[in-house]
Amino acid sequence: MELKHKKLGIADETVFHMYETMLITRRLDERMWLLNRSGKIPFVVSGQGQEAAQIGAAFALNREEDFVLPYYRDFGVVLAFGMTVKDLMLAAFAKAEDPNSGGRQMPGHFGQKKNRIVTGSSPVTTQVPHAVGIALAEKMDKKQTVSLVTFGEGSSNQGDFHEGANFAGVHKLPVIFLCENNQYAISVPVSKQLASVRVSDRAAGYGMPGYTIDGNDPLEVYKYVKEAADRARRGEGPSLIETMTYRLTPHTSDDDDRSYRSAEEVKKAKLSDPLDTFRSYVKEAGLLPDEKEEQLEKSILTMINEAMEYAENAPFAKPESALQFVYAGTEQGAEK
Amino acid sequence: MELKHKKLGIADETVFHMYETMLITRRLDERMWLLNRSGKIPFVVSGQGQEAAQIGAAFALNREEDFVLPYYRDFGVVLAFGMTVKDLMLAAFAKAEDPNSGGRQMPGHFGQKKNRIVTGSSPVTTQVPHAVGIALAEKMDKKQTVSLVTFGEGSSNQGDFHEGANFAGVHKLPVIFLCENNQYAISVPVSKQLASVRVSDRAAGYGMPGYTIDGNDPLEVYKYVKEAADRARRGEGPSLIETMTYRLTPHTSDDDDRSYRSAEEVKKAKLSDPLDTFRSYVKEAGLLPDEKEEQLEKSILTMINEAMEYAENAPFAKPESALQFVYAGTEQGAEK
Amino acid sequence: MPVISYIDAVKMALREEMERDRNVFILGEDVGKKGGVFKATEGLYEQFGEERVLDTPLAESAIAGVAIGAAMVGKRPVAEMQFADFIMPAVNQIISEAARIRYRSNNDWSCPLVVRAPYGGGIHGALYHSQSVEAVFANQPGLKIVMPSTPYDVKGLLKAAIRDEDPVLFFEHKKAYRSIKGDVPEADYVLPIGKADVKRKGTDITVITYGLCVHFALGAAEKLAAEGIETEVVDLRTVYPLDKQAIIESASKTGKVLLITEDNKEGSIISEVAAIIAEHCLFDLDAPIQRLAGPDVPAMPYALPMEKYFMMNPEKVEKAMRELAEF
Amino acid sequence: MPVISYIDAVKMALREEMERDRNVFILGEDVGKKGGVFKATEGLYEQFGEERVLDTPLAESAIAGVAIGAAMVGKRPVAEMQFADFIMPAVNQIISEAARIRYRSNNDWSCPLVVRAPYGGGIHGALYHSQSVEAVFANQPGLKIVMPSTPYDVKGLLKAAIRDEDPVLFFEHKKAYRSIKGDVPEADYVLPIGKADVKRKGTDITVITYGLCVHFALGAAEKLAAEGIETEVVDLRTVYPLDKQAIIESASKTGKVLLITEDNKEGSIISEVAAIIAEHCLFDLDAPIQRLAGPDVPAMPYALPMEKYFMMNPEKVEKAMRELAEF
Ligand SMILES: Cc1ncc(C[n+]2csc(CCOP(=O)(O)OP(=O)(O)O)c2C)c(N)n1
Ligand SMILES: Cc1ncc(C[n+]2csc(CCOP(=O)(O)OP(=O)(O)O)c2C)c(N)n1
Ligand SMILES: [Mg+2]
Ligand SMILES: [Mg+2]
Repeated sequence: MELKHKKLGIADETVFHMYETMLITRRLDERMWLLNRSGKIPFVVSGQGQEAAQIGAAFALNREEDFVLPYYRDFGVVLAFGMTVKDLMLAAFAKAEDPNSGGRQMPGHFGQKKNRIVTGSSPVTTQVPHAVGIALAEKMDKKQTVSLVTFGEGSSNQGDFHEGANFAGVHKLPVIFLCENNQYAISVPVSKQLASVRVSDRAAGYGMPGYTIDGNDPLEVYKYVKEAADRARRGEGPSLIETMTYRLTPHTSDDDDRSYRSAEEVKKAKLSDPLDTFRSYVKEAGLLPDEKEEQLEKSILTMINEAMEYAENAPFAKPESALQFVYAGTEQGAEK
Repeated sequence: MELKHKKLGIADETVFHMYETMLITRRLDERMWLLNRSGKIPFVVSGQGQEAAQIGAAFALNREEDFVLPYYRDFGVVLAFGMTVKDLMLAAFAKAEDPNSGGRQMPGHFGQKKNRIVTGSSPVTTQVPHAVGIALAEKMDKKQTVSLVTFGEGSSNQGDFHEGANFAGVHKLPVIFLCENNQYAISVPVSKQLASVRVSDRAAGYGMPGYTIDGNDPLEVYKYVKEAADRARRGEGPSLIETMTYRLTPHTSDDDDRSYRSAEEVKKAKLSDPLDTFRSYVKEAGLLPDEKEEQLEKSILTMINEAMEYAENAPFAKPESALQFVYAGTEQGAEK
Repeated sequence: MPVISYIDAVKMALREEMERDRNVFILGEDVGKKGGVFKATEGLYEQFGEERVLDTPLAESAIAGVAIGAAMVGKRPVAEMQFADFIMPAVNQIISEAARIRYRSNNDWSCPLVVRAPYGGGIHGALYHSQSVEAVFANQPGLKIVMPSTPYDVKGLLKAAIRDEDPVLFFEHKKAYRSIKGDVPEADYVLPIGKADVKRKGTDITVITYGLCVHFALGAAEKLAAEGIETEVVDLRTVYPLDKQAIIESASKTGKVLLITEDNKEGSIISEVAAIIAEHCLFDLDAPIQRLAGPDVPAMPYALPMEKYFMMNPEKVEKAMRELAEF
Repeated sequence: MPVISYIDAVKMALREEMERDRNVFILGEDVGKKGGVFKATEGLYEQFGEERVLDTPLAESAIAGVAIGAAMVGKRPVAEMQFADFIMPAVNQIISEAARIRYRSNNDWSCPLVVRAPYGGGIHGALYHSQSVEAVFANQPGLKIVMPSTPYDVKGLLKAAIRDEDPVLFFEHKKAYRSIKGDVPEADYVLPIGKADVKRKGTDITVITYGLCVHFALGAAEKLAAEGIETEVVDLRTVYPLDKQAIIESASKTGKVLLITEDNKEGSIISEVAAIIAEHCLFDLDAPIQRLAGPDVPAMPYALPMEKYFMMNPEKVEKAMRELAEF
């Protein structure tokens, strides 16, 4: 049987690189929880269980040219797009050097212009029309870039999802709407969020193709996002892709999920942990011999340790720098 | 061949009453334009071409118990729900006795509690979640009432449509979402409004049935709205019905539609003017002998004349009554 | 009288009102099974069932809009916005609809709605979980905005808000939730919306403020009192429409006024307070009207040093009071 | 210098900026083929094509949000809200996003966006086509709000807004559109955002206002001048953030200040102006700071007598100026 990635025309080293990025994503995420639970960082929002969707999608894009508008769980997306572990540690510790916000925003609020990671906020779904606007601008300039915007299934109930998707549909803009359906919006299960069975049922209402796919398989996600990107570049407009995942952690470090879901349910979901299944895949494909794996884990551990140490010791922004950058030309600080 | 209304189980006198209401709606609307063009009233917003949808929908409901949340073109709906020609004339002249707003709002901003016509505003689509909230309240109280909310196809692109429809779908609420698709949102044709082919394509995204039907046939509209109301009363939740119509007049008395659509297009649409086709139907059904028709036209003319005269001579609200009713207990006027 | 926390006063008021009137119901994100992200509605889902404590889809405009619809036909909805910062998608429903329903229908319809939302900073919430949003709404006749400072006021004012015939925005300071405790009667009582409350009488200077800052002012007032400076602390409680009379009275009495808000300064609640005083008590003033507020930057940063720099605190308040007293 | 109308100045500025910079584009409801419901964009669709003059779906949050996205990658979008009243669905995008993009990204991203919207009453537009909405936004650092009074200012300020590196709300008084005419150079020029303009020098009283009311004040000033009372008329032009220095200067000079807005009084732009004066010029004042504004009711009614009662007009302004002068 031909291996799936071969069928999709993905090179071996790319698959390895996908696995590597996924592993970094997970190990970094795990470390964040440790740092939080040991009182070193005040807040964590986590993407465990959603890495396959993130990595599969990001790798299907042109990571030198396309834009991503990630949401708060998207370590995988931003790492694939060039943000470093150190950058993310700096954000976790809220240090001045944090490229996302200089320590102004909570972790998970990504943004890095040089990597075309578009600055995001907390109110969910506001990024959806932004992705559409970026696509519009790029199309005006006859560029071939695509915007990928991600969001949770709960967030697909916001008006901005509807308005943005319809706008993209009318103007046939190169946008990929990627829903990471992890079954919950904080405590509210999908059955109380969505009147439709699937988020992708909404695509027809915006004149775009919609797909619901296995979000635990990065290659499956790659395939659909790649096709969507190709369509977009051919001028055939936007696509909606819903990746079915599961949020393996509580909503954030402030949440206790035992009040609204059972331990069994979470345990069962862990059986299809995307990291495990993808690891099996790359192993079976012969791309991850044991010693290479060991080495990989080790180098990631080192990278995370070094980043952590750097970030922990890095300086905070000066208190009064809170006055900077209200408007252009306020480098000297706004008037008090 | 059995007559359509018989097949639907609609009594002859109801069909006549539907025609009568439709005729009043049209004649009143025409009079409003005359009054506007002769400088007697400053503003008209018109429903010509959409009467069949309005009348068909309203008559399919329980007009003693159900709630309607009409939009500005819905003379037909509010007349069917008990608002009088005099009431509407008082609104057109902005007189104190206007039950909609005491002359505070523009014409077309309906509201009359005693007839369960829910007060509306200008920002489009805000009424959609209200309809959902009313249905929720009625369901909590174990009542059997249905809420009918209407809106244009352009307005179905607002976030409030999406959020309201999804809420109703999740909670299986007795709401009927009736889109009067008249092909234009002011100057913007449906092709630039909607990415989907039909508004009803959106229903699946809210887990409700969706239909696109002939909005020029009041009996067809009756049928679908009746079925939707029955489903709603059985606890089976909301429905989305898109009625295909055409806006026969400019957007409002302030609009000149020649800048964005051709006279031919309008002329062509007039060939399926719902008033004409329904008139033919009731005539063929033997429900409108010539003398009865003549008499009907005459009595409507009289009714409109009297209402107009009354309204024209009715007093305005006192200037300082602008201070009343900001909060409960401000009958004496708000502080200046 | 039991001593309870600010958030327990919220919960107590909600429970008692739901027991009193079956038309009262709660809707919002995570308010049901989870009992709210701050636990303000804890236990209510169990007691009143999911029909009266609704976990809604994640859509604030629908939360407000659905609540408005229900209120128009006789319900008493209490809508929760998970954070005040996330009220923004509901602005159209609140301003264009709730605030105008009575007026536009010439008193035919009304909208007895409460929107609760936790606001305020100092909890490491960064730009979008720390904001004061009252100034956005404090220019809309038809709305009332209540911002209580103590558990006692929370209970009495939240009950009054639920019974009010008009829409009320009820902003609860999230840093006060657990840090502020006080006596709260178990009995039923309401406090008047639209009335300020003199939390401390004094003759030398007046501090007018609301929310968490009331506590900073009261603390500083004690210190100043030890030095013989008597501060009058006026708690606005309702920040819109303002209690002009109470403002004018206290300002005229001491002639030295310090206004405090945690919000940005320009265009804030205290700007209107200053304008009222300047209009009515100019010749009674012995010092310029002082305003102490957050800096005019979009919102509070996450990193602790910057957050502290922005956030109001006892030291800043005491310093400003002292300066005014010495003027 | 040709004399043109206020709305023609809008159109001229748009056209010139679109000719100057191919990144400038327009989006909104009916702005294309129809040229806007007020005809502010007339002819631009024909000149620049539908790619740069987009008729959007009826969805204000998308209009703002899409414009923000485009602005973040280098475009200069000019979004039209058909009426200022209908900006409310876009509040979340404007306040949570546009205003905070530079700050939250530590200057990495920016949002050079213009949102144009016709506001104001006296045109028989009733509750939802007459409103002044600036107070909703005039408390959000990161935003600028420009409200010009004359065709000359319209052109210079709209051009400045389009070239500005940050988001600007540009509110145009719809009653001024055709009723106000004035000299407008054909040449390119910009006027500084953030600066008030003394439209008339005077020594006895100061009137500070903006928009249509500037004309009422200038008219009344002429009448009073005939009686020997010299009025200084300060046109704020930018209502957020305010030009404190200009306000303080004029208030200190005359010592008698009347503030005027067409908006409701409580929580309005002039409240902040009053607060600034009360903070900085208290001892220079010879009279209480007067505010003349619309009544605190939700919005202007439709029926003419009630509309007139609400709406600001030359008579009300003259009366208030006279009273202040006589104080
Ligand atoms: C407008 C808005 N309302 C509420 C919140 C609070 N909130 C943060 S995340 C979240 C749930 C999001 O659920 P979903 O979209 O499914 O994404 P997930 O967290 O499950 O990945 C909520 C309610 C918010 N951030 N923004
Ligand atoms: C939120 C909002 N934006 C803009 C407007 C201005 N406006 C009034 S009607 C209209 C077009 C509505 O089109 P549609 O929904 O198709 O209804 P139709 O008028 O065609 O019946 C617009 C843009 C408005 N009333 N509300
Ligand atoms: Mg989710
Ligand atoms: Mg239409």
